[in-house]
Amino acid sequence: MTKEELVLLHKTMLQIRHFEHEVAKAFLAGRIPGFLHSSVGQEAVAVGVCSALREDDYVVSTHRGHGHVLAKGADLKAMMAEIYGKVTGCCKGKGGSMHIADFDRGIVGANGIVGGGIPIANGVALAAKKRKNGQVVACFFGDGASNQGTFHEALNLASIWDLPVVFVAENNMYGMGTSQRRHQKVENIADRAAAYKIPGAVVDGNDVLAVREATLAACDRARRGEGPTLLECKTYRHYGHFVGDPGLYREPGELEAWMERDPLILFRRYLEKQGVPAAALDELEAQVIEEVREAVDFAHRSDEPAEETALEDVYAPTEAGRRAIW
Amino acid sequence: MTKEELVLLHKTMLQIRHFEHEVAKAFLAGRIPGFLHSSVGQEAVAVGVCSALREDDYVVSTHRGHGHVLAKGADLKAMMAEIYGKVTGCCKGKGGSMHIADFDRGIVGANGIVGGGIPIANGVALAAKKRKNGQVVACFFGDGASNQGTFHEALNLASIWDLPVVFVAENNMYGMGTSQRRHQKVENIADRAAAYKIPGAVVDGNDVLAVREATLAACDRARRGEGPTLLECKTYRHYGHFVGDPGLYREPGELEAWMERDPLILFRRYLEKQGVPAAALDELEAQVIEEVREAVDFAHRSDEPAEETALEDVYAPTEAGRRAIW
Amino acid sequence: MMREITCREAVREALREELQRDEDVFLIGEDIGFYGGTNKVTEGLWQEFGPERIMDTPISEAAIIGAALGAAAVGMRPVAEIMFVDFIGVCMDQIANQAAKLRYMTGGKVTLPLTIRTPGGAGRSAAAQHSQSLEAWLIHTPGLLVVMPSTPYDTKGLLKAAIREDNPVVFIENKMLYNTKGPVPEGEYVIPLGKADIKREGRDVTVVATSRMVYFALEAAAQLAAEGIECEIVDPRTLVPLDKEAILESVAKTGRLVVVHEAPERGGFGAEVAAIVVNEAFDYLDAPIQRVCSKNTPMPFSPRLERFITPQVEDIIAAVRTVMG
Amino acid sequence: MMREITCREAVREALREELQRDEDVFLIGEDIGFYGGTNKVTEGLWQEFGPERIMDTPISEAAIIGAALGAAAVGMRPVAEIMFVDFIGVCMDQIANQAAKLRYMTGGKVTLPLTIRTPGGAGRSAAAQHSQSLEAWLIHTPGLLVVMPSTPYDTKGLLKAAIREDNPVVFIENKMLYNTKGPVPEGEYVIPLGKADIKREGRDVTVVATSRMVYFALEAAAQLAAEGIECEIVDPRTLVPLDKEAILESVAKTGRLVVVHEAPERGGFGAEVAAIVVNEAFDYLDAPIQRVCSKNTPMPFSPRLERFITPQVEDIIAAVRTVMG
Ligand SMILES: Cc1ncc(C[n+]2csc(CCOP(=O)(O)OP(=O)(O)O)c2C)c(N)n1
Ligand SMILES: Cc1ncc(C[n+]2csc(CCOP(=O)(O)OP(=O)(O)O)c2C)c(N)n1
Ligand SMILES: [Mg+2]
Ligand SMILES: [Mg+2]
Repeated sequence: MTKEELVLLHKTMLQIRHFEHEVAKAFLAGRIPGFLHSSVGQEAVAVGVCSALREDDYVVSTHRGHGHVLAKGADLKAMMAEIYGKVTGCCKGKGGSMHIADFDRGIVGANGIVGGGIPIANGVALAAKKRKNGQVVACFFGDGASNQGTFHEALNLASIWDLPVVFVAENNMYGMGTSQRRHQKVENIADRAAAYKIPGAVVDGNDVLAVREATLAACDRARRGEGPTLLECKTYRHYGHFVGDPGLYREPGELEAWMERDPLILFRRYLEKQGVPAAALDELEAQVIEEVREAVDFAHRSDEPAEETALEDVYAPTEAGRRAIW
Repeated sequence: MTKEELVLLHKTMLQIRHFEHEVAKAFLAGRIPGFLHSSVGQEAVAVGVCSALREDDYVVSTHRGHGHVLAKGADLKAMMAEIYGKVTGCCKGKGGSMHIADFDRGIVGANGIVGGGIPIANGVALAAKKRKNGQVVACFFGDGASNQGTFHEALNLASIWDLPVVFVAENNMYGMGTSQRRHQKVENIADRAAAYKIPGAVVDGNDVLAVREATLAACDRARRGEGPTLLECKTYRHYGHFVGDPGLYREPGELEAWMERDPLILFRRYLEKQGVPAAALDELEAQVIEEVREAVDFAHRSDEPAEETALEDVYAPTEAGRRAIW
Repeated sequence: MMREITCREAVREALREELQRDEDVFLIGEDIGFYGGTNKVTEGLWQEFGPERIMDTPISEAAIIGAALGAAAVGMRPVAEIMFVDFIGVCMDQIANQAAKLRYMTGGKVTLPLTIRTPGGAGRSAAAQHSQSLEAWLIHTPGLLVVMPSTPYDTKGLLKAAIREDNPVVFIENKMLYNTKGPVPEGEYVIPLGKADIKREGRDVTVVATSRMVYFALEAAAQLAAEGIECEIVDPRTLVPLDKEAILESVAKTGRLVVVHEAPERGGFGAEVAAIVVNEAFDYLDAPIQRVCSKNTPMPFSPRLERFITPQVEDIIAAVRTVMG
Repeated sequence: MMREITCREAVREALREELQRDEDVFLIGEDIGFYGGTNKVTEGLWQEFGPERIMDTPISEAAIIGAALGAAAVGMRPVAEIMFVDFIGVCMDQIANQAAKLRYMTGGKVTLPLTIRTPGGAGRSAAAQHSQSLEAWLIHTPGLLVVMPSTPYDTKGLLKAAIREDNPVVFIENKMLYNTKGPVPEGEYVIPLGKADIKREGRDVTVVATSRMVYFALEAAAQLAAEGIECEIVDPRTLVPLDKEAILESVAKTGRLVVVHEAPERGGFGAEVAAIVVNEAFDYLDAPIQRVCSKNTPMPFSPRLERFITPQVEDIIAAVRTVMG
């Protein structure tokens, strides 16, 4: 990778970080409705995976999906506006934080149902396989989701059909307040790959380059028609389960230890070692902050959707669809 | 085991075999409503497993469950009458072939939903664990069922709670017309035990003693509070998926090869080697045939349930239950 | 004279024609390939179109619906088979929270040309887990279209429309009708979703009946005609969208309504029809609306009990007599 | 004066009392233990009763229901929590094909003293997959009892009854009511399942309202009273069994009916009420029955859209005015 490419990874991680912080702030200030799952601390997974994808590849995301979709190229403003519930949002204010989607950028959608997206990823991959266009689907899900029935059914199907999916288990050590240790006995989610006779790999999810490398390998395999990979990225969320959760279930010292392995700190250190000047990185960050502020501003100033729009988009506007709303 | 005990195993297998044959005959003659999944060829699994259980242990069965419940001690007559849809049936004619249950004998129930019983087995085992009474649950399911989400969720839960369940994967090589090779890549279902960090074992499902030994070991473990085991029994069904299915999807020669390994032939040979006289075994078989005929007769002569009984047993007869039928 | 084919053949013809017509159409389900489907509906299609168009799956319904809907989301036109409607319980999230809502949640960014075919109904002593009629769950799930045809003609034309439709459609066949014959023209035709069909005209009582109950209602009407009572049989054919106009027009004429379906009465589709009519045609109603439905129990195995629980011709006749006063 | 507690506290008190009273009672669900539940309903119970009575599970709803029903089948009295009613989609088979039917399929051999608690409803901009009201699926599933309380008093008394009940009960709380206060006596009491409560008496219009809509209806009634229109608010409290008599009696008095619920109108519980009333109280009805429900869409995220989709006090007022003519 060139230095510019490396810096771009950092920039995307910064975007996610600041996006999430601004969103959390706005939420706590009562400007964002609903509830929020922050991905702060997990940026290296999103960016490592998505940087390994082609533009026409797809991601399937989760309730904790801001990072995934930003890394896949979602428009900052449209996304922020969506989270604010505004008409300018990428889903016209109908989806919100848990349902961001942008098909033009290969973002199939976040999901409010734990494990709900995994079977859908297969379908997108199946279409790619049928069309022989070399597209790959990166399917994110959490450690908690790896105990849902859909995980099992979908990995088995992808396995027997050799579907081009990279199953990214984003293991942030907790499903809500339940630590991985308490919700499954396997040490690694990737150990479950054996149940489908597909490759499983564990990477340091706070090391963006390691995630990227592993994803590239899995994508290569998928594009060669050799089928899916289960890639586990070990990471940690700095916020609680949702913004506002005090995270009382954490072990003492645990958060602090992970903060020291903050993916942004690690990667900045790496970049500096590679000779990227600290000042350039500071400027980059300032630029990102400004960009995110503009998105907040855009969202803030945008209008709420008009009431009647609530009746649109239930059905595609076919003759039957138009009559089905009755 | 004493010779008597060994002969008893054989007797139970013969009961199942002749029960299934009579049931199939009656079905093809139009005397049994609905449809039927025959367990002929799989008797050693049912008998091997159930002979390892205590009387107060439980079995959770499947759509192909006649063998399991007979081996657990279901009454031949009440069961036959149930399959005939008669009021004297163990479920008063409301359940039929796919829904045999007899709680007094630890038979929690067959199930028409593939994989539907697996989570329920956990619940029965959970109660046993809470009551510390040493009871074990043997939970049967097919190779096809091992791709259902419930399999995954239930094995994971049993694993983390160390529930006293023996998960018996009855691998008869097909889920309906789909061979195991086409529905999963793993060679052994038992390979999936690793996904839950529980022991997995593969046994020859046509060898009743091997099944019994493996089950005893799994039960011991369960009773010691060490949790579940995934026990795969490789076997084969002689009939098609249901009675009437010509089984066109079988490989040429496949059925014939398995017929040579018919569990009843194998075990009879073993018994004779152990010095059980052929004549005694012939007599035993004649006796079983007579017993089954009596059951058929009983079922045949029994009455259909009265219409009004259709409204009973929807709810337990509490005040609310009585009013809920409206 | 027009040729007669069965509902099974009607489904198969519709599938074959749409598979030929559009490369994006494919079938996905359990043993629908070489095996031909448990109800033999897809027999021969695997041989004709090959395993890439007729896709056998493991017994994993959530994975089936997910795969179909994911493919639909990027422009394929899958037809998923759920072997029996009873099994939607294991994939209800994929149907109701994913397929039905994905377009809405994304503000219209996704179009889901997805068809889910599945047989329902009692009559074969298949007991509680293989005999249900679950259309009420589906009509209560905004985002889905729901079709429930009765005749081979309707089956073929509506299934072709469903496959060409850009919205998720649940297409509920009836297992007892697979062998039922009826006239179906040789040539291609499509029946638009959302148009009821008057299966018999009559001035005295409107009978709204779905799926197999259309035949029962026709039989009842024939018997009642002998007494001089003329029933008008309205077959909605699609429950969502519902051809309310056709129902209301008929009630405006007859002033009396009987609704017949095989699902249990409580919370069934018949309640919706009654609620619409009492709201929109109140002044036309001359008598209480009667529902003829299955009793509020699971389906028993015994044929005698099954018959007792489910609506019979004589029940329809009795209900019509009641509304005639 | 009687003390006031919230619905959240009412649920917790009912759980605590039943846990104390009966050793066979235990709770099972996701993060209901140390965490106290996502809605903090079970807070403190883990500390009080320990992890064997308050059981945290993985995120595996089918396994949760299966474990609860299996334990119930052998005599335990589990109370399972499904974090939001929207998630019944992933365990609908265990609820509707297993729990609801097991007793029937076995000819009465099994008794299932199982309670499933789950919150429903909109109002928090939780969007399409966290805001539903799915009671219609459940009332259409014979074998289940369905409870939907509104006040803290009803919540506590009915939940205790549900836990003691020998049939599977789905107990649907409303997330917007968790902080709603109301008088609840200190002492022990149980409210039998299947008895409606008249939340306000009135002679002009019967308003049947469920869950949170009871409060909206009361507010509407207060405003309408100023115009001289007296609404009688009937809160069924349990949908199965339904206290039909209470509803019919009220309609016999008022001659007018408005049904209010938060689920989408199409195929909702309101249709069932309308169908019952038009059948059994036809001669008493002086006006078309009106339903005030959510529109037939998934729930949108935007607060303005959510408010527009769901029934509001002014919608109830308008409906009452309509039936008053
Ligand atoms: C089927 C289902 N069950 C429960 C929930 C509630 N819920 C939302 S996120 C979450 C935790 C998910 O944990 P994990 O998969 O590890 O993802 P993470 O939140 O850690 O990113 C839970 C229990 C849900 N949304 N869907
Ligand atoms: C959820 C569900 N899907 C599909 C079916 C239809 N079905 C009944 S048995 C069966 C095959 C089951 O295969 P397996 O688990 O291997 O058991 P076997 O029949 O071989 O004993 C199928 C597909 C069902 N009953 N339930
Ligand atoms: Mg997690
Ligand atoms: Mg099998």
